[in-house]
Amino acid sequence: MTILADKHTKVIVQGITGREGRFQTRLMVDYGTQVVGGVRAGKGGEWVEGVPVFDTVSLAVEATGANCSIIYVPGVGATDAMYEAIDANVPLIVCITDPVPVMDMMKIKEYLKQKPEIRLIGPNCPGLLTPGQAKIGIIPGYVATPGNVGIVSKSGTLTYEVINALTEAGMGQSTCVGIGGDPVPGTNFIEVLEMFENDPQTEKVVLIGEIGGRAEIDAAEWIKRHMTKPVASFIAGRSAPPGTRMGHAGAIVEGGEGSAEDKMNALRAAGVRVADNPEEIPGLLK
Amino acid sequence: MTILADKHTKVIVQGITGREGRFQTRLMVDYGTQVVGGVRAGKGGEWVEGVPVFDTVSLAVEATGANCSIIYVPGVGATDAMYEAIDANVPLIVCITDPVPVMDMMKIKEYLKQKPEIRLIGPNCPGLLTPGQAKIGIIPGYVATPGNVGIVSKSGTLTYEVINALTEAGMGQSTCVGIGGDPVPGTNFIEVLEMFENDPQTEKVVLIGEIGGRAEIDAAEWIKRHMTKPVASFIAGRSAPPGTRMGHAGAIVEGGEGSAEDKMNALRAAGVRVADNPEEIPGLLK
Amino acid sequence: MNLHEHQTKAIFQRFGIPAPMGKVATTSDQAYEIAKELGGVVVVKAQVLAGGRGKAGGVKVAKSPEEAREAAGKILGMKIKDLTVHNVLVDPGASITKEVYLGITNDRSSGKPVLICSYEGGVEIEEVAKTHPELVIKEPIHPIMGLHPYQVMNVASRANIPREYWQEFGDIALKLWQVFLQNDAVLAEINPLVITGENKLIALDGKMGLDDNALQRHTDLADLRDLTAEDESETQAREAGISYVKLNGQIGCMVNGAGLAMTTMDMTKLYGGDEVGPANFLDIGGGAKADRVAAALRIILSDPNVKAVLFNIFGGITRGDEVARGLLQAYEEVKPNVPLIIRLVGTNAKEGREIIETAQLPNVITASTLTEAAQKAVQAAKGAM
Amino acid sequence: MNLHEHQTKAIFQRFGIPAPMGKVATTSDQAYEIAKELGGVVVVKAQVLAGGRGKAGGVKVAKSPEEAREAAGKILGMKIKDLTVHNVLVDPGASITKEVYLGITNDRSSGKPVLICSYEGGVEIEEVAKTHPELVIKEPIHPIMGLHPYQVMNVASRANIPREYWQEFGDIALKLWQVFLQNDAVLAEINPLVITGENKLIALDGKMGLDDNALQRHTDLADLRDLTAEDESETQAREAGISYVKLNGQIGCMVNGAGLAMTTMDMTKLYGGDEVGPANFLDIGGGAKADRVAAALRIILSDPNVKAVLFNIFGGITRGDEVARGLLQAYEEVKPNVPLIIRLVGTNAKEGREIIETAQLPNVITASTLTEAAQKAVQAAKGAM
Repeated sequence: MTILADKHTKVIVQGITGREGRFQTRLMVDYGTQVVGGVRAGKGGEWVEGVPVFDTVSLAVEATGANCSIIYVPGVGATDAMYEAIDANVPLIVCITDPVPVMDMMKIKEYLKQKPEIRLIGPNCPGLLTPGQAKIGIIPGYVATPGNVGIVSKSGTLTYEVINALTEAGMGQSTCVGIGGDPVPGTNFIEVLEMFENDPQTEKVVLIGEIGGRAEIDAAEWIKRHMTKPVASFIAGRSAPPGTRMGHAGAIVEGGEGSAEDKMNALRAAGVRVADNPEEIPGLLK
Repeated sequence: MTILADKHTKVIVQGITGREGRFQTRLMVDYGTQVVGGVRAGKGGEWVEGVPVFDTVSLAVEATGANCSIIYVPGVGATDAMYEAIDANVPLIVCITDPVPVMDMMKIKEYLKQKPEIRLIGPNCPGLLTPGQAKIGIIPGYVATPGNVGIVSKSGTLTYEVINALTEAGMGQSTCVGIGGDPVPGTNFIEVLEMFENDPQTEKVVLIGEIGGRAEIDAAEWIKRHMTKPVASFIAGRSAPPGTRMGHAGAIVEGGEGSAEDKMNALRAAGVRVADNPEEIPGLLK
Repeated sequence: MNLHEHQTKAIFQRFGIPAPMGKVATTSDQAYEIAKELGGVVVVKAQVLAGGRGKAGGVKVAKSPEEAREAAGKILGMKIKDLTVHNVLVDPGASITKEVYLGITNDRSSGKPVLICSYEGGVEIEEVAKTHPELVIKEPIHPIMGLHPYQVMNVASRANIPREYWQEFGDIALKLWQVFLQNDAVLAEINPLVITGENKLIALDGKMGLDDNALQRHTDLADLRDLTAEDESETQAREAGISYVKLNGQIGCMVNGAGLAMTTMDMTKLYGGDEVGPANFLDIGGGAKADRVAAALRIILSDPNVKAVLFNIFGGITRGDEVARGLLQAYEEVKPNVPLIIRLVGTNAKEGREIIETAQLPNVITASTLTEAAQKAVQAAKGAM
Repeated sequence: MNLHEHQTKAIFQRFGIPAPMGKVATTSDQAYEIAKELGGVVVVKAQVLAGGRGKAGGVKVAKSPEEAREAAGKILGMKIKDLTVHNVLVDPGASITKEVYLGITNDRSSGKPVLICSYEGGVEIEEVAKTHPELVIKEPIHPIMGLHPYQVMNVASRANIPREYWQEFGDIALKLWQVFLQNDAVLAEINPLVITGENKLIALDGKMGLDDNALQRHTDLADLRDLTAEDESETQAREAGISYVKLNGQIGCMVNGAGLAMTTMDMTKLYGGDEVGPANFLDIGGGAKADRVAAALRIILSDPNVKAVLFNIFGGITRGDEVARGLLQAYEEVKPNVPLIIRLVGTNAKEGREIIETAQLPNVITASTLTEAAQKAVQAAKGAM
């Protein structure tokens, strides 16, 4: 068993006819993900990478029985795409798009409170990878291998590094979840940690954080109270100056809050093994 | 037992310092209603008709333990007053104000879906009267007398007529509920009928409707399926021409829908005794 | 409150909906000048707040300024459903490939606005809804979240709008939602939304109804009310704060409360049968101050059909004796020459009736029940006929 | 993206918030002219995107045009927190009875905007929050429903604003919410909101931060960006679509992905200690096309402090051999004169490394782990110092 997605997950791709959507669809299909349809209003009836395109999410869901949607719609259209998937009651929605305005995300999060059965991951995230079963997003499939380490991360390429290091150390992964580096993400660390805690396949967990906000500190508090499985962590941005945004919309130390040190200290106090260097992670999990 | 309100109901008056609010507060207090406070931002600390005024609903609720709010705030301010009462989790809110824009009401109704524990009555309604116990609104108290007839109505003065006729015929009332004549009322016929059906004190029910919309037809369908107590009804507006609004925002026959005849027929088909003349109502309940 | 086609289309334009629009003429010479200025074929359209304008001959195509003058001459002054045409809109002609219906209104049952679209437009949407309900696409709009762009594509898809127009159609539908929302409309309708010979979408005709309850926050819109399109007495009533609708019967009604006012009308009809009925709906509002009663009485009596006036006042807040004194004062001011049937109920009703009876006014009859009052009014009206 | 005081106050005025505002001067003569035009006492204020302006001497009161000229002469060209002052705002003077803080920002934890008010304004709100948290009133705003008028009265009550100002205060707070909402701000702050000697409320100073993620729908606001307030290299990077932040260290970093870019910085600092550290944050984005790599390389090398450049590219989508060829091409174009440490990971990383090693470029060092790469970069930078 894995969390969120496996080989039975039926995926539709919103924005499948765009450059990015088309390219990523091929990679997902190649990995073996069950991509059952795509959506682009006005292009219904076309085919992309062997996948049928529908005009609307409801039509796609109706025709394919999809239970997951991944969004590559660029620009402000991503917000509408999320509402379309939410209103069509797609239970798992992954939004890769960056940038999404924070006000849009605050509204969507508020709206989702009425639909607790729907899980939104992202935006501005690399998506999910359940090694050997499903790649729903842009995490490169070949670096991963099935196993018992669950990964949850705010970062993209830094996660690939850690997956790579684990694979090279002979430690496979259960599911890798990129929650994205936005200030108001669809899913937070704690929600994924809880899934890992309850997932029989996952035996160890890696949490990859960065400067900005207090999500890692909240996660540390949760880990202290509820987590029985060992957790290792790396926090990026120790050398970043305060008051300056580092790439991700959420990666900023503001008003004395969100520094890497505070986060590392909180995690250590919760019994998490914190790495100085992401390459140390496999060693900390042994 | 009665529905919605009784002598233990603690009421605050929003808009207590206005002309109407002040006047109606006196009448409610005189009737014996437990008016425990009033609200008007900026006038906290004053007293009106022996009732202490607070700056906000939360302060008033905190200080008095009120479980009901009645709104006399005039104009568009009524919408904000409703949100204030809703957000302060006042379980029973009665809005007397007319007019309230229909878009505001649609938003409020949607918002209230997240707070099923809150009941909003009105706007544009005469409020509630539980004879001998509580007058929460503008229904003249002296025409009523305690008894076993429950009344639910879209109209104000027409309701007073019926109460008067019942009282003169020696038939007392359990609770009289004016739901108002707006197209999107906070509470509809069915919700009140259900309360009457479940209220041991109420043995007979009067439904007073009028042209416009299909609330009476929906009510007829509900009565047919669920109501065990006898219901008598009067529908106003048989002589109104189609396409013209008759005073109430909702009182209009449009697109062939909402005529008095259709409503009367639907009610008759549901076993309701329908009066040609409101003065017949007491006779129909005997 | 309903808006004229030209008012609606001016709002459409302000919100970016393509709505070709000429100018309004009140004389046939003006129509000639506008047609000349526009050049080419024009359409002369009666501006009247009633449906069925086309069938009534209120819309004419003119190929020259002279023809436009002639058409305007025929249309101006015409009566359409009892309403006199005071203005015509002289619009540039458009080539029409297809007529689509697009509108937004409120659905009372669900408490939500609803977007309605039919690829079979140009006719009354209610007709299509009856004969071919499957051709009428309805999309509910979340009152708080508003209309999402994806929903509009859903509608385009379900309504079978050709794909090449989806973008333009979606854009117009989203703008129509803004028109609806920002003006507190209860109806915003494009009928027909036309696909032109040049493959463009344009709003050829438009209709808007505004929420009277929201006019308090749209004073600019309230000013758009066309006083020539309603009975003068209705204008006077509104200015006096009285809710009044003129009808065709013989018994003037003065009542407090909308529900009771309708009921009073119904009673005169019930007992008057085919011969006699209500002359108006009138809700005088809370209380019954003398000046307001006098104004209402004047308005009722300005209708020459009125043969009797029925007062039906439930003295709830106001006491019956006060109401009675108000009535007497109004009587003195207006000096009506038709019978007045007065029924007072509620607080101090008995005292009120005594005051009126004591005054011994000519033509004043009191009654204690609604039935009695209605029957006496019917009798009086018949007697005066 | 942050706005200057004068830009913020111009927006405030557009939304109806009373914000007395003079004009912007870039020379002391201009300041003289503006002061003359305004008459009376003026305040000359450095327009710089940094806090602590007052303490640094960037705000001066001038009682005459001559004094304004003198003040502007002192402030213009001044450095405040590393930023040169290019503009001053010459504002009319105001009498101040009381300074209040009023701001809206986003609370990341709750995912909601929050209205913050303190009757003790005029100083840094973070300071008040630390020393007297009970004086800082916070009111969460429902992201969908927005700020309700009643909430503002709640805040006025809790913040102990004198009652006579509630109406005005509420009006300004609701308008500030519109400023925040309609501009997709992440911060909209009035500090101080002043009660004047004439018992009026005015926004004496204002600050706005905009959501960079939302600038796509506010092109007018994007144009307000003050390029003189940022490093030229940052402007170039943004135009090339590269995320770049200049820092003070010696090792230029070129990385794909924000998280990995921060980590690479951290590693140079970890192994460089107090002597050597990162010269920049740079996320080159997905893939690594030759022209983008070349642009990034030029930007990094434009910093004279840079003694070595560390490439750290995780070839996820892009294959390592392609990245390597892109790097070689960029190397040819830019011809860097400092050591380049290159680490390629991911797809075809080995092939990529071989391509680079085969090219035998002077000053190019390859590494296979992040640790190795960082250590080699630190060594190279120290060697060049």
